[in-house]
Amino acid sequence: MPFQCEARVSENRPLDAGVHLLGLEAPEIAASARPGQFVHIRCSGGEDFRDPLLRRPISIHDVDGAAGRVLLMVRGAGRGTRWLNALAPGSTVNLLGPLGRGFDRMGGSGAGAGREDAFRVEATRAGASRADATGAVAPLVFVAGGGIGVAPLVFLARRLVASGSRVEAFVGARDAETLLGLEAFSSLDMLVHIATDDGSMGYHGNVVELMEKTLATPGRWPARLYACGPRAMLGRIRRSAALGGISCQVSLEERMGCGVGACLGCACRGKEGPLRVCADGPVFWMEELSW
Amino acid sequence: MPFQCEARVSENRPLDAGVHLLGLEAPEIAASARPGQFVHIRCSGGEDFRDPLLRRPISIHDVDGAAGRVLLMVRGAGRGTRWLNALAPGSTVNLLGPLGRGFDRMGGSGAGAGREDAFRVEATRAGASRADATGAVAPLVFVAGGGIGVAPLVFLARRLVASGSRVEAFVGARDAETLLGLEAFSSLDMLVHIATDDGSMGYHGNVVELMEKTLATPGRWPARLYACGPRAMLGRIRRSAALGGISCQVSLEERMGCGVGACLGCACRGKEGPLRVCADGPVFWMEELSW
Amino acid sequence: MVNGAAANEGGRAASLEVMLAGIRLKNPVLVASGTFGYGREYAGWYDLNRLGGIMVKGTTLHPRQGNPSPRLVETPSGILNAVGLQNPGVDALIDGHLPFLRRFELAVIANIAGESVEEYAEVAAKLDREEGVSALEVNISCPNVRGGGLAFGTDPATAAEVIRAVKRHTRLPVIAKLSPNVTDIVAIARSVEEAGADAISLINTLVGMAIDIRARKPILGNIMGGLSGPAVRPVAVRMVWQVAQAVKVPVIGMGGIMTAEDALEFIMAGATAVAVGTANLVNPRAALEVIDGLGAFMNEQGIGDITELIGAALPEHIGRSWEGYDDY
Amino acid sequence: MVNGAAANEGGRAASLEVMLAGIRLKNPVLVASGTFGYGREYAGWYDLNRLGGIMVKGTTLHPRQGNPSPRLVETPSGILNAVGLQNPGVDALIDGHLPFLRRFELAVIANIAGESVEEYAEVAAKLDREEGVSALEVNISCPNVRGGGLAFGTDPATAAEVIRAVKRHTRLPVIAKLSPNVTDIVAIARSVEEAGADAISLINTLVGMAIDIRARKPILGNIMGGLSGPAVRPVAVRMVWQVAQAVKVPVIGMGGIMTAEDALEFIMAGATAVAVGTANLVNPRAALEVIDGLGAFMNEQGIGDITELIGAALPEHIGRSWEGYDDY
Ligand SMILES: Cc1cc2nc3c(=O)[nH]c(=O)nc-3n(C[C@H](O)[C@H](O)[C@H](O)COP(=O)(O)OP(=O)(O)OC[C@H]3O[C@@H](n4cnc5c(N)ncnc54)[C@H](O)[C@@H]3O)c2cc1C
Ligand SMILES: Cc1cc2nc3c(=O)[nH]c(=O)nc-3n(C[C@H](O)[C@H](O)[C@H](O)COP(=O)(O)OP(=O)(O)OC[C@H]3O[C@@H](n4cnc5c(N)ncnc54)[C@H](O)[C@@H]3O)c2cc1C
Ligand SMILES: Cc1cc2nc3c(=O)[nH]c(=O)nc-3n(C[C@H](O)[C@H](O)[C@H](O)COP(=O)(O)O)c2cc1C
Ligand SMILES: Cc1cc2nc3c(=O)[nH]c(=O)nc-3n(C[C@H](O)[C@H](O)[C@H](O)COP(=O)(O)O)c2cc1C
Ligand code: FES
Ligand code: FES
Repeated sequence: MPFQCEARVSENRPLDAGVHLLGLEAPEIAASARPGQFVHIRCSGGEDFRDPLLRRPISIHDVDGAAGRVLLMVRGAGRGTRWLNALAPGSTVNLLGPLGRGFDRMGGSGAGAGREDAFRVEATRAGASRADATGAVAPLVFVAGGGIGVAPLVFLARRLVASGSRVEAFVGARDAETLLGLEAFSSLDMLVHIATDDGSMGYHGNVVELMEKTLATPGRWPARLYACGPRAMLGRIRRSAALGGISCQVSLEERMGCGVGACLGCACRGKEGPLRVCADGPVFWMEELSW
Repeated sequence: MPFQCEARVSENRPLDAGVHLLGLEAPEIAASARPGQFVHIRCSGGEDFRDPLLRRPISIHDVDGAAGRVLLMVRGAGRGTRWLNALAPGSTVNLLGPLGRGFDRMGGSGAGAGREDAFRVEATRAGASRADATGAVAPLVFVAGGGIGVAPLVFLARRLVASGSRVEAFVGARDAETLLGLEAFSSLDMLVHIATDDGSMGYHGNVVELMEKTLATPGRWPARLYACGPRAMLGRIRRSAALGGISCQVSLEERMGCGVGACLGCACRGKEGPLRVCADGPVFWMEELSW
Repeated sequence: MVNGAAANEGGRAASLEVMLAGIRLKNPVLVASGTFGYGREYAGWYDLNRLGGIMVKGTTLHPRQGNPSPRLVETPSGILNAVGLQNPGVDALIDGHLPFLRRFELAVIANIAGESVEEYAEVAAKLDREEGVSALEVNISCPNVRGGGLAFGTDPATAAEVIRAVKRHTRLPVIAKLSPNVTDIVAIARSVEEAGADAISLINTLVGMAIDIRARKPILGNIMGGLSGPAVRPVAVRMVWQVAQAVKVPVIGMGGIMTAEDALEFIMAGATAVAVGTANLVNPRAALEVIDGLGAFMNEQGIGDITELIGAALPEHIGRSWEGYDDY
Repeated sequence: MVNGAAANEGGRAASLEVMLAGIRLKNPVLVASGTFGYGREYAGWYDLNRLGGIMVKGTTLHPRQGNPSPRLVETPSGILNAVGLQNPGVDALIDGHLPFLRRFELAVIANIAGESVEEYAEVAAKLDREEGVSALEVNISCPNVRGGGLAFGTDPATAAEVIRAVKRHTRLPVIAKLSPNVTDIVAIARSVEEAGADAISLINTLVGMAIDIRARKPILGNIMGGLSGPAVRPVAVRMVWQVAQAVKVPVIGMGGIMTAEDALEFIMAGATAVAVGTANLVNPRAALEVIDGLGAFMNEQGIGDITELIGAALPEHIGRSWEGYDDY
C-alpha cells in the first residue's frame, strides 16, 4: 500500500561530486519500505507549476524508522535532481512511495517471502551458506554498486546484516572523490571492496573485475549477488553471475511516468515480453530479463 | 536604460489580506527608478523551469537608494505573486527594470521634464498652486489609489513631497483590513483620506466619491491628480477630473509579455490607436486614452 | 461529498450528474485511456467508485508488445509517449480485467484500436457480448498501415468508415476519439457524427519529437511520440469549442486537465464530460481532486446543476463567434 | 567570443557561420517575427550586431490596429497571443524602421502578410526596392478572407500561389513561413518549394484558446490565439525533422527555443538556422545566450563548424526512419 505525502526535509547534506544526502520526514513510507523500493518525487517550484511535470524516481537509500525518516542519496543529474538537492531543510516535497518491487532479501519476510524461501533452498544447494563463528548458517552475500547505484544497497545491506547474512560490498566509481556509501557500509561492520577507474583509491579498474577476482578466492563464493549501477556494469555482472551460477538480482533505471504500473512508459525487455521497471521492478532476477 | 539582475530578497513582510512588502537588492534599479515605473519579475522555481513562463509586472512601491533596495507591495493574486510572496529572505529573483514611463512629477527632472514644465504653466493657470507657510508656491496634488493600486503612489508621494508639493492621498479599499499604504503616507507627513466599502474605517463608500466631496471644499482644488486602481475606479476618476478640468494621470494594468514594447501584447485603447501599457505607459495622461 | 453530490451553500447538494450518449455518469470526470491502466494500479490510492468512469488502456485484437524504450520523454509542461499500444489483446481484457472492473459502480469505457477496419470491427464485436462495458471509445489516431503514414483519424472519409464498421458490430454507444493532428477538426467531427458516432472525444496526442543532442538522435525508441499534458491544453480547449458548435452529439474533452479549473474550461467550451490523462501520472489523486473542485466551484458560484455550465462559453452564450485566423 | 566565433578547446575558433538561401549569417540564430519588435526595443539590452539576424514584426500593406485586449494569455510553459498583426504598414517600416536597422550588421528579414494574394505581392514589391532587407519571410498563416476560416498556409495550392506571386515581385530570397495547424506539413512544404521558396521557416503558432471560467467566456479579445513557447517545441522539432527530409531548400526552425540545447534539437533535426521567439519576452538576452551556448557546446564536443551538426539526427545519419503513427 503506497502513500502520497508532503514530506518535510529534515536534512540536506552535500557529499562530494554533486551528490546530496537528503532526510525526508515520511513516517508511513519509512515504516513500510523495503530495500530496493523507491519514492517518486514531484520536483517543481509550486503546486500549480507545470514544469517539470513528471515525478523523479529515487531509491530509498536508508530509513530511520524511529524518526519516521527516509534517507535519499541524490546525484544532481538534471534540473529535477538539482532542484531537489537545493531544498533547504524545513521545506517540503511531495512524495509517492514506497513503490516498486524491492530486493528479495535473505531470511527476510513480507511480500517476497515465498521467493525468499525458494532462495534459501537454492543457496543451500549451492553450498554457499556456511557456519559462522557461532555455528549458525550465515549465508554470504555480495552487494555491488557503481556510482550512484550504491544508493539502494545501503538499506539492503543493513537489513541483510540484521537478518544474519554476512555481507560484502563492492563499490566502484570514477575516482576517490565520487565513491559513495563507504561510511554507511563501514558502519555496518562489513567488508568493503573498492575500485576506482583512475586508481585513486582501492583497486585500479572496474568494480566487476574486482569482484571477479574475489570470486576466484576460495571460500568467497556468495549465495546471492545484488547489483545496481550503469547498464554496462550490470551487463558485465550478468555475465559473471551466469558463469558462476550465482543467483543475482539487479536494480534497473528507466524513464518513468506514473511509477505505479499504469502507463507502460517504463518498459524494459523481459524474457517473456515487456516488463514495467516501476511495478515489476525496479529489482529483477537476472533471469527475468532479456539483454 | 533598463537592467536585468538577480536580486536578493532582503525582507518579506506579510501585511494584511495576502499582501506582502518585499525588499529586493537591486542597486541599479533603485538608483534609476522613477515613480510609476515597474519591475518585471520571473516567477519560477528554477532557471530552467518553464512554467510559469511569463514575467509578472509589479510597480515600484518605493526605493531605498542608499541601501540599493527596491520595495514592492505585492498582492498574492495568482500563482506567480503567491510564489513571490512565499520567498524567504536570502533567496533571489530575476528582475528587469526599471521599465515603463512613470508619472510626470511636478518640479521633477529627467525624461519627462519637458512635459512637467508644460504642466507647471498649466497648474499656475488653473490657480491651483498657492503660497505655503514660507510664501513659496507649493502646488496641491492628489494621489488616489484603490486596493493594491496604492502600491506605486507611495514612491510618487515621497518624490512629490521632496520636490515641494503639498500632497493629499485618497486611499480606498473593501474594508479596514485591506487598506494599504496608510503607514507610508503618514510617515510622509501628508493628509490621508480614507474610504472603505463597508465603512469599517474612514468614509463609508467609494474613494472617488470621497474625493469628489473634498473637491467641493473651497481651496482644495488640486493642480494634478494621479490615480491607480481598478478600471471602474479609474473610469470614475476620469469623469470627475474631466468635469473639474483637473490634469490627471492614471496607471493602467494589462497582461504583459515582454514588458519592453516589443511584442504588442499589452495594448490599451489610445485616442489615436493602440498604446502599449508597458512602454507607452503604464502611466498615461487621461487625454491619451480612449475609454 | 461523495458520488457526485457536493453540498451547496444553501445546503442543497450540487448535482454533478450528466448523461453521455445514454450513459448516466454520476459525475463528468473520467480517466483517459492509457493513463490509468485497468484501474487496478490506482485502486490502492482511493475508491474508484468516486470516478465518473474509466477509459481503459487501448485494446487490440491480438496482444501487442509495444515500442522499444525509451517510451517517455518529459517536455515543457508535457510528455511525449511512444508506448506503442502495448496491451494483452481483447481476450485478456475480457478475462483478466473486466471482472475486476465489474466490482465498481462506474462507467467502463473500452478503448479500441486496430490496424484495419476489420480489426476494429472484430474487437468491437467481442466486447459487445461482455457485461460491464458501458461504451466503446474508438481510437482512430493509430496507423492505417504501418509505414503508410496515413492515420484513420486524419481523413474524414476513413474516420467515418471505421466508425460505421464498429457501429455495425455493437449495440454499445460508440465514442469516436479524434486526433488533433489535422487541418480541420470540425470536418472530421462532422464526418464521424454522420457515420453514427454517439459521442466524440478529443483530443488525442499531438505528434512530437525530442532529440538527445549528445547522442545526436531522437530520444524515443519510436522516434516520434504523442504530446500530452498541460502544454496541449489550449489546443484541446480550442478544438472542443469548435467541435461542440458543429455537432449535436456530446463531446468528451481532454488534454492537459490537472485541476477542476482546467476541467471547467473544457465544460464551458462545450464538453459534457472530461477525462483526466497525464495528470494521473503526476498526481494519482488528480481525478478525485477535479471532482471535488467541480463541486466546490459550483458551491462558490451558486450553481445547482453542472449541466448549466456545459457550453457556457460557446458563441450562443457569449454573443459572438470567431472571425478568422487573425491571431497576431 | 563575439560574432559567431567561439574559442575551441584546441584554441581554434568554432565557426557558427551558415549560408541560408544565399545569405551569409555570422551565426544561425535569428529572432522570430513579432517577438522582437523592430530591434529597437532590445537595442538597450545588448549589441544587436551579435545576432545572426532579425525577423521584424509582420508587415501589411496598410497599417493595422490589431485585436482588442487581452491579447496575451499565459498557458502552461507557453503563451497564447492574439495581437492581430498590429503594424504601421509597409511604408512606415521602410521609412521608420529600416534606417535604424541598416546601422547594424545582421540579416534583416522582413515578415510580410496580406489579406489577398495581391496584397502580399504589393508589399513584396515595395520592399524589393529597399536597401538593407536581406530576405522576405512570407507569413502564410493569416486569414484568406476574414471570417472565411481558410488560411493560406493550410492548403498546399493556395500556399504555393502566394509564394509564386511574391517571387514574381522580388529578387530577394523568399522564405515561406508555414503554419503547424495542418494534417500534412510535408505536403505544404513541398508545394511552396516547388513554387520557388528559397527557404522554409516553421513553425508558426498552434491555434489555441483559454477560457475565463468565472467570466464564462474566452479570455482573448479575439477568442482564439496562437500558442507558442516551450510547450510547442516537441511539435516544432518533429515538423522540422519531417520537412528537412522532404525538401532541398534550407529550413529555419523555431518554436519554443529558450536555450542552446533547444536550438541544437532543431539544428540536428535539419534546421540550417533557428529563431528565438517567445523566449525573448521572458529573457531579453535569450538569443545571445543561445549563441554563446552553441559555441560552448561545439567546444565541449570538439566540433569546428556548426554545419557538421545540421541534420545530424535525420534518418540518413541515424540509420532508420519513422514507421508510422504508432505512438501509444
Ligand atoms: C528506480 C530508480 C531509482 C533511482 N534511484 C536514484 C537514486 O537513489 N539516486 C539518484 O541520484 N538517482 C536515482 N535514479 C535516477 C534518477 O531518477 C534520475 O537521475 C532523475 O530522474 C533525473 O532527473 P533530472 O530532472 O535531474 O534530470 P533530467 O535529465 O532533466 O530529467 C529528464 C527526464 O528524464 C528522466 N530521467 C533522466 N535520467 C534518468 C534516469 N537515470 N533514470 C530514470 N529517469 C531518468 C527524468 O526522470 C525526467 O523525466 C533512479 C532511477 C530509477 C528509475
Ligand atoms: C504595470 C503594472 C503594475 C502592477 N503593479 C502591481 C503591484 O505593485 N502590486 C501587485 O500586487 N500587483 C501589481 N500588478 C498586478 C500584477 O502584475 C498581477 O497581479 C500579477 O501579474 C498576477 O500574476 P499571478 O501569477 O499572481 O496571477 P495569475 O492570474 O496566475 O496570472 C496569469 C497571467 O495573467 C497575468 N495577470 C493576471 N492579473 C494581472 C493584472 N492585474 N495585471 C497584469 N497582468 C495580470 C499574469 O501576469 C500572468 O501572465 C501590476 C500590473 C501591472 C500591469
Ligand atoms: C502514456 C499514455 C498512453 C496513452 N494511451 C492511449 C491509448 O491507448 N488509447 C488512446 O486512445 N489514447 C491514449 N493516450 C491518450 C490519452 O488518452 C489522452 O487522449 C491524451 O493523453 C490527452 O490527455 P492528457 O493531456 O490529459 O493526457 C495515452 C496517453 C498517454 C500519456
Ligand atoms: C507575440 C507574438 C507575435 C508574433 N507575431 C508574428 C508575426 O507578426 N508574424 C509571424 O510570422 N509570426 C509571428 N509570431 C510567431 C513567431 O514568429 C514564432 O513563429 C512562434 O511564436 C513560434 O516560436 P516561439 O515558440 O519561439 O515563440 C508571433 C509570436 C508571438 C508570440
Ligand atoms: S512508469 Fe508508468 S508503468 Fe512504469
Ligand atoms: S508587454 Fe510586450 S509590448 Fe508591452
